[in-house]
Amino acid sequence: MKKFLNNVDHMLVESLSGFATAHADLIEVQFEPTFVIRKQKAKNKVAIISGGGSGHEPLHAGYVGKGMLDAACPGQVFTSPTPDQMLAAAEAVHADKGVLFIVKNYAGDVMNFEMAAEMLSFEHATVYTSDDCAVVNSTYTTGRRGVAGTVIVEKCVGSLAETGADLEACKTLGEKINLRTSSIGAALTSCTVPAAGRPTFDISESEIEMGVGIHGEPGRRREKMREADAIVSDMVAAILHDIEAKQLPLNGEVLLLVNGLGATPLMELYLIYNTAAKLLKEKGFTLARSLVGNYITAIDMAGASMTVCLLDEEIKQHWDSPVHTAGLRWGV
Amino acid sequence: MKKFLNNVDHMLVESLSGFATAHADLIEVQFEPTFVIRKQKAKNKVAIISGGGSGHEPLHAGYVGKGMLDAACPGQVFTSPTPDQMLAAAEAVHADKGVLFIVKNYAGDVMNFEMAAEMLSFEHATVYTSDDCAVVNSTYTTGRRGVAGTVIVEKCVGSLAETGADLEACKTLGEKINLRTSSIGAALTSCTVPAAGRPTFDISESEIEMGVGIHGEPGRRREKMREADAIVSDMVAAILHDIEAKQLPLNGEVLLLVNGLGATPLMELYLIYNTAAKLLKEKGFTLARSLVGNYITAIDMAGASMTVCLLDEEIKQHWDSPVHTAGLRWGV
Amino acid sequence: MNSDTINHKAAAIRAAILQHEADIEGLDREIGDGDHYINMKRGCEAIVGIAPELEALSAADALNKIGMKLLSTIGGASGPLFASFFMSMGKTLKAFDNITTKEIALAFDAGVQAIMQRGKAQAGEKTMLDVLIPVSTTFKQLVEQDKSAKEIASALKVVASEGLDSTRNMLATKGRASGLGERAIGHLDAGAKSCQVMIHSVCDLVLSN
Amino acid sequence: MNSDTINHKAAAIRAAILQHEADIEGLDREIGDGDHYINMKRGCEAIVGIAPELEALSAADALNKIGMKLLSTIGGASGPLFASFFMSMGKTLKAFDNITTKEIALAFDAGVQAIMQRGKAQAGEKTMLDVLIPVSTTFKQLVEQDKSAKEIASALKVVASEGLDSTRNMLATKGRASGLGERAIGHLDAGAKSCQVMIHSVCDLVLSN
Ligand SMILES: Nc1ncnc2c1ncn2[C@@H]1O[C@H](COP(=O)(O)OP(=O)(O)O)[C@@H](O)[C@H]1O
Ligand SMILES: Nc1ncnc2c1ncn2[C@@H]1O[C@H](COP(=O)(O)OP(=O)(O)O)[C@@H](O)[C@H]1O
Ligand SMILES: [Mg+2]
Ligand SMILES: [Mg+2]
Ligand SMILES: [Mg+2]
Ligand SMILES: [Mg+2]
Repeated sequence: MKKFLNNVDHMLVESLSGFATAHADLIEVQFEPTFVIRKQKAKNKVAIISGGGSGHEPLHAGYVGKGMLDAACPGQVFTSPTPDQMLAAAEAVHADKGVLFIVKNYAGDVMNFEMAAEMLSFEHATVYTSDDCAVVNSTYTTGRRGVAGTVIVEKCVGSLAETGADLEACKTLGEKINLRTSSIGAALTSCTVPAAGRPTFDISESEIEMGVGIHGEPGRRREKMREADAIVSDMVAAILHDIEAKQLPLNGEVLLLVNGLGATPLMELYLIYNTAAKLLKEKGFTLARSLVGNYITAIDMAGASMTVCLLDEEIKQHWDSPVHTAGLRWGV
Repeated sequence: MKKFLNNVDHMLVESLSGFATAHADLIEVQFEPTFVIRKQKAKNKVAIISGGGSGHEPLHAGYVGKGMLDAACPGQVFTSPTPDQMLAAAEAVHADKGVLFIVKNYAGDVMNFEMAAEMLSFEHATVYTSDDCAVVNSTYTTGRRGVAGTVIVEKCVGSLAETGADLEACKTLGEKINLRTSSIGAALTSCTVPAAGRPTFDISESEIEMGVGIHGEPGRRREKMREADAIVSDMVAAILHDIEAKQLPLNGEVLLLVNGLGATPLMELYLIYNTAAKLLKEKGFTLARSLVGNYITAIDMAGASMTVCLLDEEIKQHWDSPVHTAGLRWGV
Repeated sequence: MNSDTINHKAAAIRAAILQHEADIEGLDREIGDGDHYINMKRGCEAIVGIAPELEALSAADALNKIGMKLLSTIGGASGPLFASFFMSMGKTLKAFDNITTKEIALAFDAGVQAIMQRGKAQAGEKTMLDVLIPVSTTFKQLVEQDKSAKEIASALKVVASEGLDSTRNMLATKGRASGLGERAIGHLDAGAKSCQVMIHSVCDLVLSN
Repeated sequence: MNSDTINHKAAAIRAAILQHEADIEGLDREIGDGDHYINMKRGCEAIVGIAPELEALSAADALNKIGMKLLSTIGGASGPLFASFFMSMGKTLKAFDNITTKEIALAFDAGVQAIMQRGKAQAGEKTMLDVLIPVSTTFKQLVEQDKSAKEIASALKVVASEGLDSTRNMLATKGRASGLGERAIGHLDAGAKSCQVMIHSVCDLVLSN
């Protein structure tokens, strides 16, 4: 393992301190417990709080700011944060209209946020994101994982909250977007968790992991490495299949997010985007919005995920509204 | 080599096509010859054109748009573009106030832009960027290389041009910023040029390349891998030494850019930023502006570069002004 | 049981977890996300770190405090689960004046129930519960049968190991590995391994007395 | 010389470059950026691709056309340099009605001068010029001495190889390797290698006639 690193145990604090200094105009970082809040506390709105294991930067701390999150709770690398972080963050940012937690659907995140919610004295609700269609939803599993769709949920729910909408409305929008969003990931290499010091999985030059999550968990299948178009076509097919299974329309305007998992050059992401956009157009979709880059990563994994969100006027409006965070910025 | 790739020969076209689709609201891509221009041609301003080998994305195509470049000419991977590209781009974007080329100081880029300039019928000038202080400037070398400082030059000169300033003024600002900017890079791994199919250099788990450029050229020195603080401290020292050598002030406001070379997680970049910011503050500088992320890459290299630009009111104003490109966006 | 013996056990557990780093870390890498060992280690260090505070407390309060400390230290899936276990154990023991092996068995069972509730999981889902549920069942039975502490410790070690082994051929239907389908088969569960290691270390303490 | 023999030579050069892929590519990886082989290949393919167009032209015009084609095809440092070489050769030959080995030597020399001007470089800077300058000098001398084409070809092959070898112990003061300082010593220059390969392939054509 080769990383810019002093001591694994201090990595998170050092990195968050750098984040705090670099974006001192925008956010504030607190330690013990650890959470990130906007520099300017918002007033009279639902407080939107997310969090999860670190290693997915810019998610979530990079999305704290006007138009998106009020607070983020970063856990240890790939380990969900602890309830005291959520409680302290909620205490710091609640603004008399309740607290909405946005939680990626992983056992750890779910349970820690649940325990925080049970201890919380403010009105609160939770949106669980579960856009990863690599994992089949069934009563026999913990259910689908939350991956890159989370960024879209955070952006749009953050926008709605900014209008003064109530807790129920924010939750409803979050759940609608989650339902209308499907993602799938493919990894060319494993990531290396700093504390572990070596790659989470071994993979040869001629293999890929299809349906991989964002923690270096093995994917659904180990497949033969193929040319990009073949991989992309399988990814698009999985997403279309998911949209169909959810009985949602296979046409209309979509947001296509091609997300890098950490070590994939932008040139490859745009190449993936190119093929995916063509296939979606052929199918009858309109590419109304796009996002290409590293928005939710798996440390240093070479790989990419693809996310399709079926837009409607409400989602589009909240996607387009001004946002000013370290990781997403427009209109300000 | 494992990449999202169909055919090495088509990679650039496929990737640029994806870029064109994803940012159709912002830019237009032309082929044969290849160049990228703004969707809305600017009027009555100096046309700012840059270009260089591909593999550094988002540079340069990612910086085409309002407030920055009028056009970018992407060459093959790590190979400077050819003069016909610059001529066609100039033809497409010139707006009666002349053309300014912003060129990173590499033999290939210099000669190709020079030949284009010789053939150009419009008024023109060229700013060469040479911020890499790893290479000692001497009459016996081609001189310092242009690296991440180029982003700052493109941003600020682009902003000045937007005000209607003339060619001379744009060139003067570009040269001032270049003089006031110092960069240095460190690589943990090599990059892999797709056409070559294997890493440009071999490097062990216990080594780093110090003073590396953005093309996988070997750096100035092969060094022992050390903890991040030791590496960062050497990088800051090299930059301070350069500022001193240029007889510029070792205090005042600076912009600190910590740039990822392609495969380095944001978490590590912020950790580097944290230490660099501390050291610069101790030295007496004020961290007035910051940028942390992948802004000029070396394909899939794990590594980072650090850039310090000594600000003044003019540079600050042009750094802060609105910009709307695929790679940098604020104020719009 | 008092807080002294609790600290003693915590130190033993910590040593045992550190000793099994490779196993525990490796298992979570195979079908999880590779952080379970470091999570366990962080939890153990935190508990050993509050030993002086725990000394001042009753066994019930000490266990509750351990649970709360784990809750704010471990994170991940295992954090709330182990936290729930100890908080529930503490709460159960609080009702008793005199704590004998029988009360401990009852509290252990309450802890396991708390894990099941928090994680909405059963036996057979390839989790720590596949060690904890059979251990708890046997524990209660042997106490009913008035077995000696050493007899119980010996027996529980066997049951814990069997429980761990049983996870090998299970499909995972809870936790991170549940995304893997058939691919999880053939691997032991990391959380089950930690539980087996912890139970063995505590039983070994009893056996060496 | 006519455009037919030019196409013949271009095909031979292309074959020779492809044959030396490993060497050329490896050298630019060692102290450059690894693209020199692919640049050369792209240039060669482009020239072979316009063979039909070249056929219709005089030798002088064909060489000029080759230069222009290379200019818009290769890019990098070598693109404008090889382009300048051929355009300058074409321009020089344009002045002559009858093209013999003597005129070719003159044109070659003009081409080398054009490279020196474009790249602001001299001999001894670890570039392609360390092959081209001595080859040009010897070429002119041997023509003065009225040597036969075969004698000249044999001699130039030797000079080209010596020129290439001479780059090994040079510091690079031009091109990408100039950032490397002492580290460039011990490596041959990639552009010098391409030139040696191209000169050998053309000389071999002459020798096999
Ligand atoms: N719902 C659940 N019920 C019981 N145990 C669970 C549940 N989910 C996960 N586990 C246990 O937690 C272990 C993983 O813990 P850990 O690696 O620390 O957290 P994470 O899975 O969040 O990375 C699994 O090996 C399993 O034994
Ligand atoms: N100024 C120069 N004068 C002569 N030859 C040069 C000069 N700069 C570079 N070269 C030659 O060009 C070669 C590199 O070409 P190439 O790899 O195609 O371009 P780049 O260096 O832009 O990647 C070098 O090996 C050297 O021989
Ligand atoms: Mg985890
Ligand atoms: Mg090059
Ligand atoms: Mg885990
Ligand atoms: Mg090269």
